[in-house]
Amino acid sequence: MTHLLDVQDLVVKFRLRAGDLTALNGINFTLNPGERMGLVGESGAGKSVAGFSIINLISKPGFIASGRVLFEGEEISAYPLEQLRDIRGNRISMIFQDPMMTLNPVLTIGTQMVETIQAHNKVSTAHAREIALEKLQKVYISSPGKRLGQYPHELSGGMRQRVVIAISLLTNPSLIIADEPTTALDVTIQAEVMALLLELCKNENMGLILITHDLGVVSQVTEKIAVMYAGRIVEQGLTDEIVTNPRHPYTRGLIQALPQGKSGGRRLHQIPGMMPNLTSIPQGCAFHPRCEQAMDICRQVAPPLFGDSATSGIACHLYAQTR
Amino acid sequence: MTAQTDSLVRITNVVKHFDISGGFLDRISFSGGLPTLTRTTVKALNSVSLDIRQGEILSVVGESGCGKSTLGRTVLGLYPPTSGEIAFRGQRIDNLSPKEMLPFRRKMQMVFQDPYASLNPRMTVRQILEEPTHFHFPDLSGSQVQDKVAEVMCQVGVDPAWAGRFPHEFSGGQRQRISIARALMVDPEFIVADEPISALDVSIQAQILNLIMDCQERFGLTYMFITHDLSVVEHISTRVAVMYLGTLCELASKENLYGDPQHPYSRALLSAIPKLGRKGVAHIRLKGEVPTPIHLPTGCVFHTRCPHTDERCRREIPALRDLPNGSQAACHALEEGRI
Amino acid sequence: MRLWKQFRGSYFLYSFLHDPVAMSSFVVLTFLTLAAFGAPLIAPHDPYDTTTINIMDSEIPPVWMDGGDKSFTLGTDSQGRDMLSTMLYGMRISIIIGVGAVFLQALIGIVLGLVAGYRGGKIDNFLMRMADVQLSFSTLMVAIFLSAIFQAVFGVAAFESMAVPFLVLVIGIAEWPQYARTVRASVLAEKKKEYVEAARVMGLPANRIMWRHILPNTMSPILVLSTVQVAHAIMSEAALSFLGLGMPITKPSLGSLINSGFDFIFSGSWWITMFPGFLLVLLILVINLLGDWVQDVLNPKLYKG
Amino acid sequence: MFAFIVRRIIQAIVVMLIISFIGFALKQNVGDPVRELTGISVSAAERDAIREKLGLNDPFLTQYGRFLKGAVLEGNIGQSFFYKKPAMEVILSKAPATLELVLCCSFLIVVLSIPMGIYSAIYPKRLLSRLIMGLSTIGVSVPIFLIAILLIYVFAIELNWLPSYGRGETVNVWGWESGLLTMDGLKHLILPATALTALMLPLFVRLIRSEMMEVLESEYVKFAWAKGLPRMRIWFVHAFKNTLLPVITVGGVQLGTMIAFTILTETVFQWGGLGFLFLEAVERADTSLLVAYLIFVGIIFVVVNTVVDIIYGLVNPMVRITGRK
Repeated sequence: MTHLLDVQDLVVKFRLRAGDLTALNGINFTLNPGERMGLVGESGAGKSVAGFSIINLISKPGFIASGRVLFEGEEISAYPLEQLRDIRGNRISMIFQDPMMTLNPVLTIGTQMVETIQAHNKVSTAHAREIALEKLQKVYISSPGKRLGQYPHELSGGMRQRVVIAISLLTNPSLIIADEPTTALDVTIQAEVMALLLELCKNENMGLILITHDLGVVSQVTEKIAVMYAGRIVEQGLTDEIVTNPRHPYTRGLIQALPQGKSGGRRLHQIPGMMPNLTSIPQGCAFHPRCEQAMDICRQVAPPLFGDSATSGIACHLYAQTR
Repeated sequence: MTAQTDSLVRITNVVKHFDISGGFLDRISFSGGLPTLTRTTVKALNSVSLDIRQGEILSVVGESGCGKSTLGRTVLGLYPPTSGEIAFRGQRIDNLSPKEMLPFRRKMQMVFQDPYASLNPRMTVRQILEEPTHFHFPDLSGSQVQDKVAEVMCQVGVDPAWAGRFPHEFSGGQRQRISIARALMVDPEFIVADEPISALDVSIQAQILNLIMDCQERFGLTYMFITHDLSVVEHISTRVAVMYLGTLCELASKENLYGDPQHPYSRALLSAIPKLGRKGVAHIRLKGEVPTPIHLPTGCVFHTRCPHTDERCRREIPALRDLPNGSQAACHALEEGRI
Repeated sequence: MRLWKQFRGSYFLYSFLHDPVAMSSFVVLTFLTLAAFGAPLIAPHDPYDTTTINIMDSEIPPVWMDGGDKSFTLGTDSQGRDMLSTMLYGMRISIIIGVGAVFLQALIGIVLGLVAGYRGGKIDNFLMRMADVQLSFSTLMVAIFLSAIFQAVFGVAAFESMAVPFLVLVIGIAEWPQYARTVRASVLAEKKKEYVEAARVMGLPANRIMWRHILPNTMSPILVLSTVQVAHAIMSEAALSFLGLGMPITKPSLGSLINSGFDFIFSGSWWITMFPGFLLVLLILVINLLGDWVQDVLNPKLYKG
Repeated sequence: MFAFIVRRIIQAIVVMLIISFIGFALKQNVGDPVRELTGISVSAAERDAIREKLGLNDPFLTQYGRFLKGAVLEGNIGQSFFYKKPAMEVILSKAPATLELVLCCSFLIVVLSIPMGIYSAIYPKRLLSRLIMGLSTIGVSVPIFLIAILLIYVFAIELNWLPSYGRGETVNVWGWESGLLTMDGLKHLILPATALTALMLPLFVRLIRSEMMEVLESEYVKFAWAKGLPRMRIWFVHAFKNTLLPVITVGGVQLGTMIAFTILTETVFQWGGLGFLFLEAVERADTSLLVAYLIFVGIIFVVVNTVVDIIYGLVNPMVRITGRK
């Protein structure tokens, strides 16, 4: 079976005056059709860069230095812009973080939806509006007919994010990449948007890559997780396994640092220090200065992903033997 | 634990409205073809009453725009309340002149959300920390102040050797420590912490939360902890106040709120917390959108979204009432036993 | 010492040393400034000393042309003054007026902008409305009007004898809104930041917050604006002098030199206009290039619209 | 939107009041209205009589009220001392020359700056963009009178292709002296228009470029790429429409600068327009004419700025719907 998405040894660099900066240092993962995956990490871990590099939309001066992205068997990382256009917004849709900034303030919702359909399909404007209307209903927007003529600033944040989701559905893509889709929203709206996304992915059998720093959200929505740290994937596997039994010291620290219901009043477990800057990534395992179990080898050799199966793996020398 | 029931800060019927109508010309509008002058006011706080007890961590939670930050700033006198009273240890402070207020400034401090904006980028850490001390303790000698700076920096976990550096040389977590140090420099009794960890990464959040709790233990501080993060609230608070659209919905001990939330809004809010390991999203769906604080709904502010609304809710503003389980909530349906 | 060390390690210096345009502009500007202020020492003639000027020497072309004279490298103007010396002295006047006017603008603009931004309300409305009206007339128009009024009120003779302070005043008054708006905009932005609230929670007095906390943080946009404004003020002075509303021909700035030469361009004496013109453009260009670089480095959001 | 327009118009009226007040104060303090009427050869006693008759001894505000009434009802701002005609009449007879110059330049600027600005924003690293930016940096640094002199030197004196001064042949169309309809008039227009355009163009090119580059970095443009839209649509619909908003505002303000620069252009080219008239009035201390010029230019600015604000409101849905900026 071909994977929906197969990312192989992807390296992304940023070209700066002082030299190239490695933002993504060889990541690998696969996604099957209809599968939902979470890309988790703290800010600066490279999770957003990973998401955007899939459709080759990294902000300048970033570029894909090496590695391949295969989408439904096609090597889309090698596509020129015109061919990519057929992928972007058509077969792979994206949802951005801040719905206040994502929609163009001077164009109506209708225009922004119709243009997306017409960029990929030869349909009349009237027909395109019908499709837009249908998708707006799918994301439970009240009086969708009226919304088509409105401008983004007339809608609330939650509503805008639902419009963005509706836009991402317009061309029936087989993969949605959602970059922190609920971070800018309030808790109750967050839950609504997340529930909507989950429902749509299940109903339409769409793949989902959910990029977020919130382990709680990921654990509710996804089937598998990749945890990122300083431009690498440090642990990946099934969501249930990682949440209940995290093995990489970083993942473990991250989960224990979360305030949980029953921990009330006690000190939280804390990981000392902070994530290194991309300009000064330590030698060996990037996490070793903060790791309580660091060994000599950690300071010299960057651990590869030790995996016990095709879908799970841990980049930590502690697990070198379990192979 | 009798000390716990002493009220340190008492907020009584505080109302805060902001006039955003602008200049004379901006107020002109046309209704039915006739020019009229209209005022636009944001009703940020609508008669909020609250006691903060000595030694507790009172969390104020709610979604953006619910007035929680305004409440914190009004308590500290950054905004004068439109009406209502604020008292510190029984003495009214909302009507004091800046000069009369000075002794209270020392007792009440604040920690801010954005560690990048809360430290003056043109001052070194030493200057940032010395300024309040010089200002409030003019009698201290230069070396005494320096000793104090070093001491407080140690307490918050920043190396005093770095005092000569500028804020931009520190990471977000360290800046938040410095921000806390600045508040501690004047030996306060009460600290308003406005979303102090929401701009930080998860692993750093835990460090700062621990520091906040350590400080409480060590200095016997009282906190008003403003946040939207409900898991953090459950972790650190003694009592929790839930706000919606400038109104206090429910005031309860942490155990009561998380174990047995009463107000329909609290229930919806708590059901929406993403929990580790809970599959799927099973939250109470609220209908509609949050109304703007410019055009408040009549009666109970929550009635446009509440599943238990009836005629009385649309008409009459509910008061905060004691409930059988010891919590307080402002809800007609609860009072009438409809839910 | 510490400041120096900090400067040496700073991004500011780094980017300067890695930008050939900025460096060469800086070198040229330094050279021009030194030449202008060292004019009494290095200029071959003294254009203000009427006894050394011979009207018979007028309109001598530069030395490499037919009829050139070795003692007047760049030729002479219509009154027989040495072009090179007159230009150096003229540039000195241009720079003095330019910098002086910017100081005045900055002083008025920063104070008013700071007060308007921090206090808000009616003062703010009034000041900004005034600035708007003045700006919609364009600063040059206001300057022209002001000098015309000054000349009418004080008489041409008095104006000419006091031309330098008058021009500083005219250009200073004409352009204060630029500063006021920039400062106000950045004060409004800074005021919202939490360090200002922190200072208020500490109970610090408003004046101290305004001057000690907010003002230092508006320095980047002020610095960027100032470089642009010096170029602008020099250009305004030249324009006024060109119109005969600025420096008199007896004590010419670059602008009045160009003006005096313009009448002779039809008779072929192009150098009286072109040399000071070239010098003026060079001076403004290097300041503008430095301004562009400063803006790139500091990258503040200047007030728009 | 209606309220927005009404607000802008009230604001415009207030601004005009301020300008007229300044103009009147000037007239009172700088000029001598008696001289304007009679010339110098009148005895002191007769002057006093005239002063009394004209109400010049009334309180300042009463006089201002009378001035305002005359100005609004009859367009009467005073008598030009030199031309012995109502000042407004003199101004209006010279206005077409200046307005034609300004309109031609505005047209050229719009037509040239938009493609140049967009191009250099989209391809900032290409040679042509660098050339455009380099030239515009130099352009900002050259004073307009130098451009004008250079043009005259090259095209009129050395090459002798184009006339160096005056408006040439004009045609009277319903009271409007137009130089646009004759070959000779157009020839005369080329150099002044080029000089003025060369001055303003770099400002607009730089402005459009920097605004456009900022918009191209925005999230919504990134989202447009992620939607797979054709690049022409992203550049010209998504990005340019947002670039337009600040450019419109600045454009309105820059019109004032352009009119100020006509004073310099007209002086160099002896273009018989308002700017030329204004300088003459300064030399002759013709106060009424100066005040008339101030008020006329004031009216132009206020009208243009109000129209620009309203256009801004129409383009920007935020204003159109909420009526607030």
